[in-house]
Amino acid sequence: MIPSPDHLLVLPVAIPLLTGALLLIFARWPLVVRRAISGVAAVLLALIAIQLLMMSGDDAVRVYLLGDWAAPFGILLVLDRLSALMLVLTALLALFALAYAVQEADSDGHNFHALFQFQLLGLNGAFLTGDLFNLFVFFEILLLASYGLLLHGGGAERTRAGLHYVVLNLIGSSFFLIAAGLLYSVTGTLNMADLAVQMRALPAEDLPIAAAGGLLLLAVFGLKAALLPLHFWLPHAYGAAAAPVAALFAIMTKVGAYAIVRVFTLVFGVEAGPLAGLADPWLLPVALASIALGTIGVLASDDLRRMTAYLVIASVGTLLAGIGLMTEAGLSGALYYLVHTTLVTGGLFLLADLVANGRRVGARITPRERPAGAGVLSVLFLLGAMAMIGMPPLSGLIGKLLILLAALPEPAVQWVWTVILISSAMLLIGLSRAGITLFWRGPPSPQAAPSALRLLPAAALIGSSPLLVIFGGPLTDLAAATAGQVLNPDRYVEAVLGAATVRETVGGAP
Amino acid sequence: MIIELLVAFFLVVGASFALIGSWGLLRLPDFFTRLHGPTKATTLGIGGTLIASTIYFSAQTGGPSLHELLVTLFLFITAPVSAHLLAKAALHQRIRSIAPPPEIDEPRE
Amino acid sequence: MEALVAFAIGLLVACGVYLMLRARTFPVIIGLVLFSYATNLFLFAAGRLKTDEPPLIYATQSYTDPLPQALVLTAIVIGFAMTAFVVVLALRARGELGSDRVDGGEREEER
Amino acid sequence: MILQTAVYIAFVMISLATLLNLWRLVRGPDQPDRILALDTLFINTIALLVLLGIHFGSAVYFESALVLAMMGFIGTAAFCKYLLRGDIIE
Amino acid sequence: MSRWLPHPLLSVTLLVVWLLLVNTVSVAQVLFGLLLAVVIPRFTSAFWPERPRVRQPLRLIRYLLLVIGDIVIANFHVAHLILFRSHRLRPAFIELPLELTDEFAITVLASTVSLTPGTVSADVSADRRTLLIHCLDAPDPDALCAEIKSRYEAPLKEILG
Amino acid sequence: MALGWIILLPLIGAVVSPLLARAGRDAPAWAAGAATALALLPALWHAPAIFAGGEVLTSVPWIPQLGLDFALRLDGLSLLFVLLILIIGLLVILYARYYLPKSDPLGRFFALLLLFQMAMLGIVLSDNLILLLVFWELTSLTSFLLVGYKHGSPEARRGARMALVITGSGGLALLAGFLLLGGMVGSYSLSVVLASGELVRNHPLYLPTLVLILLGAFTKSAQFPFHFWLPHAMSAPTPVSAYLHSATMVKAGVFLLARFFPVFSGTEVWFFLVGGVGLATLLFGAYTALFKHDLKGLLAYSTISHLGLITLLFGLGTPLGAVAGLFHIINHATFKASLFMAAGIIDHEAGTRDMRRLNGLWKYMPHTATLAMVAAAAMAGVPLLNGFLSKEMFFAETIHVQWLTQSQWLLPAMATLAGVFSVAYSVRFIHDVFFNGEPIDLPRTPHEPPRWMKIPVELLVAVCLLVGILPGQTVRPLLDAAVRGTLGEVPAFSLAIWHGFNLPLLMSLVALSGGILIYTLRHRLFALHDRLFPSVTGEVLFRRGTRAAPWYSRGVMDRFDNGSLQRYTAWLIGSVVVLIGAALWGGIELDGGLWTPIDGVSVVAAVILVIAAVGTVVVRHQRMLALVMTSVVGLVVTLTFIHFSAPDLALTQISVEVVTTILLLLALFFLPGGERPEVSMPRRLRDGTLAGLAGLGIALLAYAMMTRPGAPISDYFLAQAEPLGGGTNVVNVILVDFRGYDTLGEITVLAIAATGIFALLQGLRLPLPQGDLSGRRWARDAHPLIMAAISRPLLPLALVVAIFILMRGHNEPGGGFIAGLIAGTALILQHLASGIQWTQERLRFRYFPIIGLGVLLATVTGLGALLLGYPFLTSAVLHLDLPLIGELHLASAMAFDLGVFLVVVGTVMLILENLGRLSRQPHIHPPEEGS
Ligand code: NA
Ligand code: NA
Repeated sequence: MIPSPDHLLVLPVAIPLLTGALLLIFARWPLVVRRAISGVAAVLLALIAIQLLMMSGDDAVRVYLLGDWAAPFGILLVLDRLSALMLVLTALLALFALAYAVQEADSDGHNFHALFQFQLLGLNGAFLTGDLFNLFVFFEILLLASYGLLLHGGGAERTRAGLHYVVLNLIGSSFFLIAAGLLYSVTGTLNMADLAVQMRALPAEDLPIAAAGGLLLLAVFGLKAALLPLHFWLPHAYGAAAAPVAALFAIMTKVGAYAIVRVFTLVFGVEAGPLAGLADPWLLPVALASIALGTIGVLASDDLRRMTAYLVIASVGTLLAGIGLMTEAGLSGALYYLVHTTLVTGGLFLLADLVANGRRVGARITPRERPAGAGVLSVLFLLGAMAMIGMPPLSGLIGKLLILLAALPEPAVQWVWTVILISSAMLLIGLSRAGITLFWRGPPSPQAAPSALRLLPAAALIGSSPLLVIFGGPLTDLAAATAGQVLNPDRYVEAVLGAATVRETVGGAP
Repeated sequence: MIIELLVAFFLVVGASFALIGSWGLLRLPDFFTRLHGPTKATTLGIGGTLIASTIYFSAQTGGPSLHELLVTLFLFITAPVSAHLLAKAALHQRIRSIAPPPEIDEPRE
Repeated sequence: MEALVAFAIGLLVACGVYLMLRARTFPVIIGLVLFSYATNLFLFAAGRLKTDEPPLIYATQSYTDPLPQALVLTAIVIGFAMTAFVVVLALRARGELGSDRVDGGEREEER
Repeated sequence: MILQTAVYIAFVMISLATLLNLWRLVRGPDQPDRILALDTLFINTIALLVLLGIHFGSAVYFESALVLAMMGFIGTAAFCKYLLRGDIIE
Repeated sequence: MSRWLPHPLLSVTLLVVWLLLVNTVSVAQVLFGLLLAVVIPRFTSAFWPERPRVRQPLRLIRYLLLVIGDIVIANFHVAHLILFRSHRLRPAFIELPLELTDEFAITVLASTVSLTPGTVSADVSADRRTLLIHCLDAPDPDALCAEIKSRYEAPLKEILG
Repeated sequence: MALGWIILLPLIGAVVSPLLARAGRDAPAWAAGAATALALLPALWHAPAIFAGGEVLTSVPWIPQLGLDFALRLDGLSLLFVLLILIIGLLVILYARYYLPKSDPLGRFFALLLLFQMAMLGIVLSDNLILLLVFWELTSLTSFLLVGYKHGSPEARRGARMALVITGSGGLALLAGFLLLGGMVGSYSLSVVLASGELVRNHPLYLPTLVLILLGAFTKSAQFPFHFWLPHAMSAPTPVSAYLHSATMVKAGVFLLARFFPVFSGTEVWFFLVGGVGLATLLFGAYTALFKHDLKGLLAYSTISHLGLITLLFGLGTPLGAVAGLFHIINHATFKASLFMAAGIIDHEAGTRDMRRLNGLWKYMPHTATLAMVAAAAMAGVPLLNGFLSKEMFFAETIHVQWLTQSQWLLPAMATLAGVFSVAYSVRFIHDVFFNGEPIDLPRTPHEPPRWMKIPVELLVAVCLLVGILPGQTVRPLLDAAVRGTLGEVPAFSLAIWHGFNLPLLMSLVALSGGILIYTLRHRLFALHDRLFPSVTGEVLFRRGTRAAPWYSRGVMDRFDNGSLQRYTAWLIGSVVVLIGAALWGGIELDGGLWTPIDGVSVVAAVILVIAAVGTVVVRHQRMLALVMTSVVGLVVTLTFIHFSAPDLALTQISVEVVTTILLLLALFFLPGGERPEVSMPRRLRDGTLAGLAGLGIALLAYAMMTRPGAPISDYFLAQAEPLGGGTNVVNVILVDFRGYDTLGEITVLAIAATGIFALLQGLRLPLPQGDLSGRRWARDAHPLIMAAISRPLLPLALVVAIFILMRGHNEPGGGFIAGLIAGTALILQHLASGIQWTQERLRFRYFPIIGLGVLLATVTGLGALLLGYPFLTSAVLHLDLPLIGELHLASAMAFDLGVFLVVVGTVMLILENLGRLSRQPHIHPPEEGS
């Protein structure tokens, strides 16, 4: 039988790539046309992503051999539960961010839609790839697109933040290359599944080199994930970015988290021999420190955008705390929390923009003016804040509970619990102060209230939180199944290294 | 053998010119005199080595291998322009010159 | 030879890092350029050092590892794109912030 | 044998030449001096490539030499333009 | 003719360059070279609108041979100066009044001057009437001036107008 | 599932009532009332079974991962609370309908009230710890919204936030406690937990679990020292106070004590913690209540005190204590709710709650006064009222319990003391408001409230009386059921007014007479109190805390994140150094055996590299010079690539380097630098150390790496490049075929860079330097003749070279990248030599379409394979045997490479040209140097 490659796997990459290229070629077409093209692509991506997620539900690991080269020689796309989940999350977030952007923000600068598509390309590519160096390439794509998007619209604050963000990430990218070199030099391969296999049989004298490579990767991914002390770029960048961009960026830190999960479960996973658990001593402390710092940042913020940015740091910490446990329960909780925090922080960024547009003092947390449409906005803020704090009955609670529970049998339990719970209490203080100051104090603003159409994306993203709770059963099952699959990399390795090319089967080249 | 000798000859001659040009760059007293060394001596130096290469590869492959001529040609076209631009820049900057520099049509500071 | 190359890479890293830690954009960019030279050499060195064994299938019997070369080529081009971006961004910062400082002092200069 | 010796001698001479260029480049004293030194360094490097080609009996160095010649010129031109006008593309 | 081959000489040069590049002469390469020789000048003709009109190609070749010879001599001369007289040089700037008007011709002259004995062209005056030349060792600037004019400028004027 | 409706109906009501707000003020009230009344039905439906000793359980799985089921449990205890919540809820709804101002459409209010009701019902009905917690925190949240209902007032906001933070944080502690408890027992099912008391009490984690759960209970029930939020919550509308802060929400804490009584009680820790806190709260609340001039403030502290009483009762750990506690829960709910409502009526009608101004209201509202007096008497524990009965039981229990081994009398004495104060403030409530002369300066003349506003109070007072007189006939079955639900069995206890002359009765009498005495001495006590207790309370600490938290946080952030990229970079490099250090910590065998001989040329190159690299650092302030040095480094790197068999890399490196140089020169025009270094020695030392360590680490790794023999996958590429990839330049075949996907990504990077850079340059205005750093003005001649004249013929030559490099890339060093760079630089040379305008006039294409087309071409080439049934980017080779020309290989990879070429040309041109255009923006003249 001829194995027909499932071309659906390549579409999450091909669609934004083609769309981006078209948008460049026709950069002078009317904005409305470009919006339509971008929107159609985003919807298509979402549909495909959902289809892929459903496909991944059979627990199979699907492989797409690009260029029809067998692993480990060519580059391949791998669709497992984790990558499918990330694809769906990205697509959904993008859809709402775009829905918000097309109402105004995309006209503030040049080529917004092309950059947006390229951003999606980078994200999807990073989630799908099974090759370490290719991961680097798609990191660069998503970073460069994010630089462009971050700076979209201009302004001093954005420029300063952008400069810091770009320089730090350039350094990070260089370390990625060094890490790739180190790993390649001892394993002779770049395919992550093959790396996993090679890692198991690595001679003792090569271990320090591989360890250095792995730890460098940890630093690189930690930078993307904004883990302490590599987080500095985030509050400034996210606080300054245009709202839909910041909303889309909610997934960016998760790319770092994703990469940590992927590499440190597959390449340095339980079966990696002496290097198994390479990241373990580092992840948890750093994650907890990030929670603490994010929380302090939330308390210190005097701007709703900045506050949301620090919420991202705190939530990344929580996420990584779950991942850092390196157990199925921890990972499962972290994955659920990942979905929650991505959607909700995305919504909060949009909300912050609605607030800023609704008053003459912007998103500053000052009682000088209540935003127009404070009623709806305050409800959204309340929901978002509750979700981020981890108050019931919203998704943050479920996520944090799963992580706390997962920590219970671990030696570090008191640390995890103390930090997460105290952080929650502090967030409660900070967010209640912000909410009261913004929505309960001060005279109403004369600005126009946001239209329903503008509210919709924010409402949908924040409103996902109760849905995540109502469908918490199936979702946590999905997260658990995903965690289970990720923590048993054998199937991944078999699927990748066993994938047959069309060439072999048909015989001869096309 | 003759070919080998030829190659060796052109190589050594070329390298000598390159070295002399660089020596001039080091030893000559001011910028404008230093400019002469590299633009001429070095181009011929490269010319020599390239001729050596042409001969060598023509002999080795059995057919004419003339593509080194392209490099020579290119250098001969560009080297005078580089020198010209450098001199222009130096005149503009009014850097130290043994020969009395002419009044040039340049804005004063 | 390996020691020499390793030394060169280390030196480039050190010089690059030192420059990246400077207070103004231009030296930082130069630092990034040096650092990326080092990185490219490092990745290249992952294929080991072989003289006169270019991976061109016609002449010699043995070839150096071509894969790191392909990777470095990609890295060089990406590095160029990134450098270009950061250069332009530095200019933009100069225009928007009125200064080329990156040590936090640009805020004071704005005033 | 003669050829090999000649190649070695040439290597030594060209290497020496590059060191002399470097000396000028470091010492200056003026900007044109340094650019001139850089330009010469490029040209000597081309010679080095040709030598390598003969040394290894390999033609793969030719393109490098050609491109080096082109790029060296463009670099020097850009530097000079900078000294003259500051704005190199106007 | 001018539409299809705006620069016949350039086209020939490109064909030769192509064949030099591929370092072989085969039917396929000649055909491809011809294709390039036609296409590239068409594409780039706008960049080189003031097409130099070569009146006497044979004299051009003679001129080139002369210059190559001079270059070799120049190199020996300069090498001598560098090695043995570097401290007793009498450098000078001389201003060469130009009779040539064509930009390309002036350029060729300036290049020739730079490549030949002890001289580097340093500047062309804004009115393009004078070429400033730096001489490495010029005991007699006027004589040098005259030599350049007769040896290089005069034939160039005949060839390129 | 009928149980679910108890919770669901209020939720439905919460959704419906605001929707009805447009239909007038009655509609939402009716909806709320109906929802509450309907919710009573299922409870009453199950009541007989519960009274008969049964319990009703229902469970729907929700999030199994979490052990979270939607599991409900109706037993005696929960039935008691359900009835309290719903019945008092009904009364409050009726009351609120008349209490709230006419301007309030009521929809939002009832929605929040019903949401709260739902949450409260959820707490008492949950049979799952997590579910209980969910509802628990929901009550905190809805109470926050209800307290802050009138958020125009600062007191309301402060009170709301305080309540939220204290009870919400307590909820987090509770969460932790529950998780521990669930972990111990192995299940989050309440039924399982209740059956595992023995296990829990002997578990090593018993103490932390208990403390955490108690933190939740104590914060919610306003126990000392967490009590202070409750008085502040009095800024809520009075119906809210009556409902949340007397009858229901504050009872959630004691509910928890009751619920977990069989699990946790009976240990010394329990006794001391729960009893101690209860006692302290009892005394503190009773004492403080006396000194509150605000009616609701008095009631609030009274509530605190009574909650302390209940806590103490549970803390005693005896079955009879628990019985008394449960009984007092009922009694307190009835009299305190009615007192709040009465206070609300007074406030509503008189316009103030300040007892120093309220006097002699008896004359104006005798009916209300009577009701209030009866309720207050119940609060004071006057016989024939329900408060008396439970207080008697309390006194009796204190006597029977051993408190602090030596002193038998201490606990009864303290209980009596609390009773004294309790009587005193009750007397104050009656005398100071309804008698005590004439009202002072009231905003309006008080009169009786509307009829329907009094009905709830009347009903509640009637209950006080009924229970007080006929306890056995009225409350006994419910209490028995509740006791059974709590303890599992009903201990023998007597519920009668008269137990003969005994110690408890004596204590009651002492309390009554002592209270009256104290009240008469109140003025001297007020003065003493003001002197003795300056307001250093938990409240002040809380306020300082909530104010200090942001302040300290800001301090931390400012110190940690000073906005300096240098610091961020230093942390990044430092982290990497640490991580590399960690990897090498155990030692590394540096020499792996591979060794390549060293040669003179390499040494010379290394010397050049060292001098140039160090030189770059040294001369960094002379930026152009630094750039020259960097070029030298780039040249040596190129040489290294060539030397070690990488001609493609060398070609790329040298081309990229020149383009980069042009780029940096363009930037240098606007960033000429020239400032002096102002860096301190410690900073240089720090940076130098970091740089040195990073360099050392990476050099060690590089050496170790290079000397090891490796077994890379590349043999496959070398073997298959020609047969399968159709090319002999393996690097190029990898780039366009084996790893064409990388290359596709890479040209996309270029396209994005071009896009981003273009956007960045739009509208950018920079000061144009009029001369170089030495102050010399720029040369006049923008386009030197000779340069222009030479660069023009160079263009076609360079293009031929570029095409040559492009065409042969598959087999020889070269390819789309290098070709693109060569063509791009040749075009840029035209810009350099003749200017943008001149070049633009001749280059009649726009760059974005070129870039887009390049990406598109590469992508579409890749997609072509799909048509043949092959995956994306599969290459095809077409072998043609043409006459004259010979064999011709047409690989699809060439089309791919052409796409690469287009992108590179377009990107290089777009970037450099647009950078060049910067100087044509409207001028900004630079400020004078040094300013
Ligand atoms: Na009074
Ligand atoms: Na310009």
